[in-house]
Amino acid sequence: MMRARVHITLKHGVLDPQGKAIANALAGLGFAGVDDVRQGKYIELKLEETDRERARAKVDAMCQKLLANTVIENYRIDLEG
Amino acid sequence: MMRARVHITLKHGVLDPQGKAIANALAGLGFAGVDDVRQGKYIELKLEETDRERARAKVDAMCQKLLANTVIENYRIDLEG
Amino acid sequence: MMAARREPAVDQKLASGMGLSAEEYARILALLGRTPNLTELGIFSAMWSEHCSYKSSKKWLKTLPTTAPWVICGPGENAGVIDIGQGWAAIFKMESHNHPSFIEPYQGAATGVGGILRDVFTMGARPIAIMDPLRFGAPDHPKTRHLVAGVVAGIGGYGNCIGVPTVGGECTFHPSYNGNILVNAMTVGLARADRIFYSKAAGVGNPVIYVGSKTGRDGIHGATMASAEFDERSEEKRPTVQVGDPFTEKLLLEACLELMATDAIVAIQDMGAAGLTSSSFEMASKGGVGIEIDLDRVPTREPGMSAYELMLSESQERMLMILEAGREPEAEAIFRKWELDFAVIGRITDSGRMILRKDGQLAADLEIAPLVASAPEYERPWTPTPARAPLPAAAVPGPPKGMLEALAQLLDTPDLCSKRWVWEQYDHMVMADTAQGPGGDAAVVRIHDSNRALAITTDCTPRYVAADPVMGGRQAVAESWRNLTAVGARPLAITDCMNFGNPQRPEIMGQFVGAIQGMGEACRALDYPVVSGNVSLYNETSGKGIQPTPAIGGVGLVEDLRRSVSLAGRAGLAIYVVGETRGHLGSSVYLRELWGSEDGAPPPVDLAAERRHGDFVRAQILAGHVGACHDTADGGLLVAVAEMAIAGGIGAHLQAAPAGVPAHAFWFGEDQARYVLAIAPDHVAAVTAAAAKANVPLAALGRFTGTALTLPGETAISVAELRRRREAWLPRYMGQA
Amino acid sequence: MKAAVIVFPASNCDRDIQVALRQSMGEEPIMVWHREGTLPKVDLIVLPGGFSYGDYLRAGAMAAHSPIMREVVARAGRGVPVLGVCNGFQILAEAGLLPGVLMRNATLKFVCRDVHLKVEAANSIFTGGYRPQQVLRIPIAHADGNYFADDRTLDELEDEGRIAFRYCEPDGRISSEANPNGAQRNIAGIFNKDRNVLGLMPHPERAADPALGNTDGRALFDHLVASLGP
Ligand SMILES: Nc1ncnc2c1ncn2[C@@H]1O[C@H](COP(=O)(O)OP(=O)(O)O)[C@@H](O)[C@H]1O
Ligand SMILES: [Mg+2]
Repeated sequence: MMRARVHITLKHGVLDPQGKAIANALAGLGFAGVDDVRQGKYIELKLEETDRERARAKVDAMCQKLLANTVIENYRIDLEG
Repeated sequence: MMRARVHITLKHGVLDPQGKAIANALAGLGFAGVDDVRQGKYIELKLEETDRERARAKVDAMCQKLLANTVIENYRIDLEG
Repeated sequence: MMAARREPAVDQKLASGMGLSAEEYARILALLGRTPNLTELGIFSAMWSEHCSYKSSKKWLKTLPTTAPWVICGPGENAGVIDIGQGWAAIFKMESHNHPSFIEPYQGAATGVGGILRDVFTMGARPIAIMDPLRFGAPDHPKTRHLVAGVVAGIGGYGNCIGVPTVGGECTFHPSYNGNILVNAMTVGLARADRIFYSKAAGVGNPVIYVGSKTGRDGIHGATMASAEFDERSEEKRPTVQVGDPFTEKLLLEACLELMATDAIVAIQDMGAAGLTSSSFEMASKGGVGIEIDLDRVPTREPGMSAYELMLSESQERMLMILEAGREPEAEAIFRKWELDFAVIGRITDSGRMILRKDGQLAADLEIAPLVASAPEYERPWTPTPARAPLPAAAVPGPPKGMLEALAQLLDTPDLCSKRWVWEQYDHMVMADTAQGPGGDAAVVRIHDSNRALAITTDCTPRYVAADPVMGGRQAVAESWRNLTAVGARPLAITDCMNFGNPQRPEIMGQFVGAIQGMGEACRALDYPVVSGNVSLYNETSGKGIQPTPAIGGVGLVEDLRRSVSLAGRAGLAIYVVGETRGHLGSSVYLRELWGSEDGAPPPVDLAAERRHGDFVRAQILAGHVGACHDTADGGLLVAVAEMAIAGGIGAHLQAAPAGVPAHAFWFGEDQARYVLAIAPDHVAAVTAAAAKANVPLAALGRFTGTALTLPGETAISVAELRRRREAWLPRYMGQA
Repeated sequence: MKAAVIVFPASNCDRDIQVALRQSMGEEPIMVWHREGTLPKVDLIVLPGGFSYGDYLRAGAMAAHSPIMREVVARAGRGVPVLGVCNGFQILAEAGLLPGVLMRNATLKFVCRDVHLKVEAANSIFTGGYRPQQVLRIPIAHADGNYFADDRTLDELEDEGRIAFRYCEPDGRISSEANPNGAQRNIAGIFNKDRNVLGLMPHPERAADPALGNTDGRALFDHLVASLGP
């Protein structure tokens, strides 16, 4: 068993409406000096796999095929276990 | 300037429709042996703050007030810089 | 800080990378008497692009009828405007977002909706309805499912959030769209007829105002602008996909309407394709004035944007306005209240020139009128589409297991199945004026606070257009007119979205020319002018074009909502068909779905008959003689009756097909100019007499009764079963059943 | 009676609620911009549907912190009736006026259609116009209507009769097929402890006009007006 953690973030330069709205809301709540808010996704999953290389290849394929929208998003995979 | 990374995840025991849908979709795509998929949020922001303690307290307050709904979500804060 | 930027040298190679031909580049050099700088070249390439200049299509578009006593503003503005009485105007337009939606279905479709909404509210209208004609590739193509899911979610994601109901559209499948789906979107809005806003700039000294979202590097293309050379810091290849922000658009909509209630605005135009370039040039050119812009004042999302990038960015949710000088503070207060950017970026001059400054330096200096006037206009060679032989009904076999089983089978196919899976993802009721939402012939949306309504429909039968562009063009217009008529509306005008392949191929250009000809004929015969539209060419991959698809968006007026009807059959009503049924099976759905053939000439469209039959049907509806009405289209009579039965939850007893027409041709033939009427017994005599007097063919088919569809000599099929079959295909295909 | 409708930046059912209230009240409700710090003296506060802040982050999360919400919370505490429809329900939950949260629909898709609702508690100022166990047909239109609370809270809601509406079959049966969004125990609407706050996902204001063919929502507004006086 291996645990994979995937971070999916918008590519540089892509508009992030959610991040923008959060930044405004934080300012409205009186949090000053907050900048550059970006919202992404964080996905955790367990894999029946013991080989690190194979596990990474598998999760990479999942990202390419489903988890990330590679036209506008980047992803990062961390493995553990 | 400090960079904060916030992970917001559903509490244990809260059903995660997004995670479940991803698990089903992965199975449908032929990825076998995937288990326990959970989807959370990942928020990055910059803070005009040099003191680590103060920065953490500030981001913690943001999470409590806005970023997370503590009825169903946990959060984790990582600071850098 | 800012990375040093080397702008590439301007030459013909660079121009061709931006889509300008050698001849066009030479024309630019001649016009300027010098070599343009990069920003200027970018402006030319945008303004002279197919998208902005209509260089391949203009000659033919000009032949369409665009006037009628009720037309307030025809093509040439952001949207068309018609007078609908009582001081109100309807403003509408349709547009394509085909290519972006293929690359990124969710965002492509969402920003398509955002763009067409802006075209309508920039003229002062509150949008009241969205329609979305969609064409996807073959269901078994590996990309199709993903595209359907993303496009539908994207349209809903934008329309639902902004709170404009999506009340109808189309969704069909054909392999010709495998590599080029069509995502068209139409918006209809309402404004007071004396409060329409135009894009003609005026008033030397008046300020040029930028409002909405900040500008980023969204959608900046041009092959040679490759990031490596142009922006050395960025490792990633910049996505050309734009992300929509419906929340900001909602704010922009409300802020614009609030400002429009004053008289501070001289001219306004959304920033759509080619952003600041096309909006500023179009506004200046319409007003015959000059504009000076200080690009350093444009609100930006990213540091270090160049003049080129600022002028060509396609960031969403932005508008350009000319205000009366001195009105800036009150306008600014409104936009600040809605938490939007507001910047005075320039002013109107009498120089006739576009002067752009950046970092204190001159970034472009172009004379506006010649740039617009000498935009290329091509008369592309074209060859007419060869006529197909008609296919006699006798040459098409009957269904192996009877009519009713064939019906059930047809209802369970991609094109004829219920599209509920799509429209349940759209808020089609928000604004609480939707009298008839998706699922009927035309949507009926009440004019708020009145008992009048607009009827709205979008239509096109691409297989007919492919088989015979002239007939297909006629049919698309006629079908939309019929759909409006079927709810009791008076059809008033259309918008269109001309989706075709590569116009540089004579056979594709021939399709375009033929379709325009047919559309024009139908518009003239039906008093149904074109008031706005859009052209989308080059819809093809590896030399294979899509089925030519001139999508038509029709708008009509329901004078009294209580007189409007739906297609839902009711117990006890007699079923009649208006129009002649010869049993035309060429290019029919029956032929394709049961026998796998797309052969044969499409059904002829007799425009005089269309007019006569439609006017008759409308008069009968308005007289209160009609309980339900449905036009017949794909799948023919039996499908139409079944749809009425399913909608009303009522069975129908049908009589045998008349002698002289093979039964399957009678029930599944796609002859045009027909409607199915459900008539209460005590109105039958009046309707029959009126039909005879108007020289309109009218024939009895049976009666709505019981719980099943019956035909003499066949096993009855329950309406519940028909509904189950009709609802099955899409959820099953999308993996939800 | 006086009513206030709170308008958030991307409320989009504010006019719909306004029309329904006007129809039942015979006069205009007061439309209050969310940035206002004060609220006029009113007998009823309504939070309409929409996408208050684009529903970014979580539906209703940002709106719950709008300046006006402090005042809404205070008034609710003093017993003023507060009605939240759809996004309004989400905001009430995020603001802590109602327990639980509204998560993404189990199908992950936005859904707009008529559903059937069972009136589980007709003993409130909002639902008193209905018979107990009456079945209504009312439209829904949301992407985040999947009601979640922990079991203890759910039991408490049941025990205290604070479940106002449940999704049901046309004949009133509570089934998972009738549940359009995965809400726990088919919950479509709940009260606060004092029963002066109601949040519900379905849109009664879209079912209040005979010209649109459905008036099952009308009694909710009529009864509020009857109870809160002329
Ligand atoms: N096929 C067409 N039929 C009629 N009018 C058209 C057609 N295509 C474009 N137009 C008109 O040409 C003008 C420019 O269209 P377009 O560039 O698509 O508008 P926008 O700049 O608002 O996106 C509009 O007024 C539009 O209505
Ligand atoms: Mg426009």
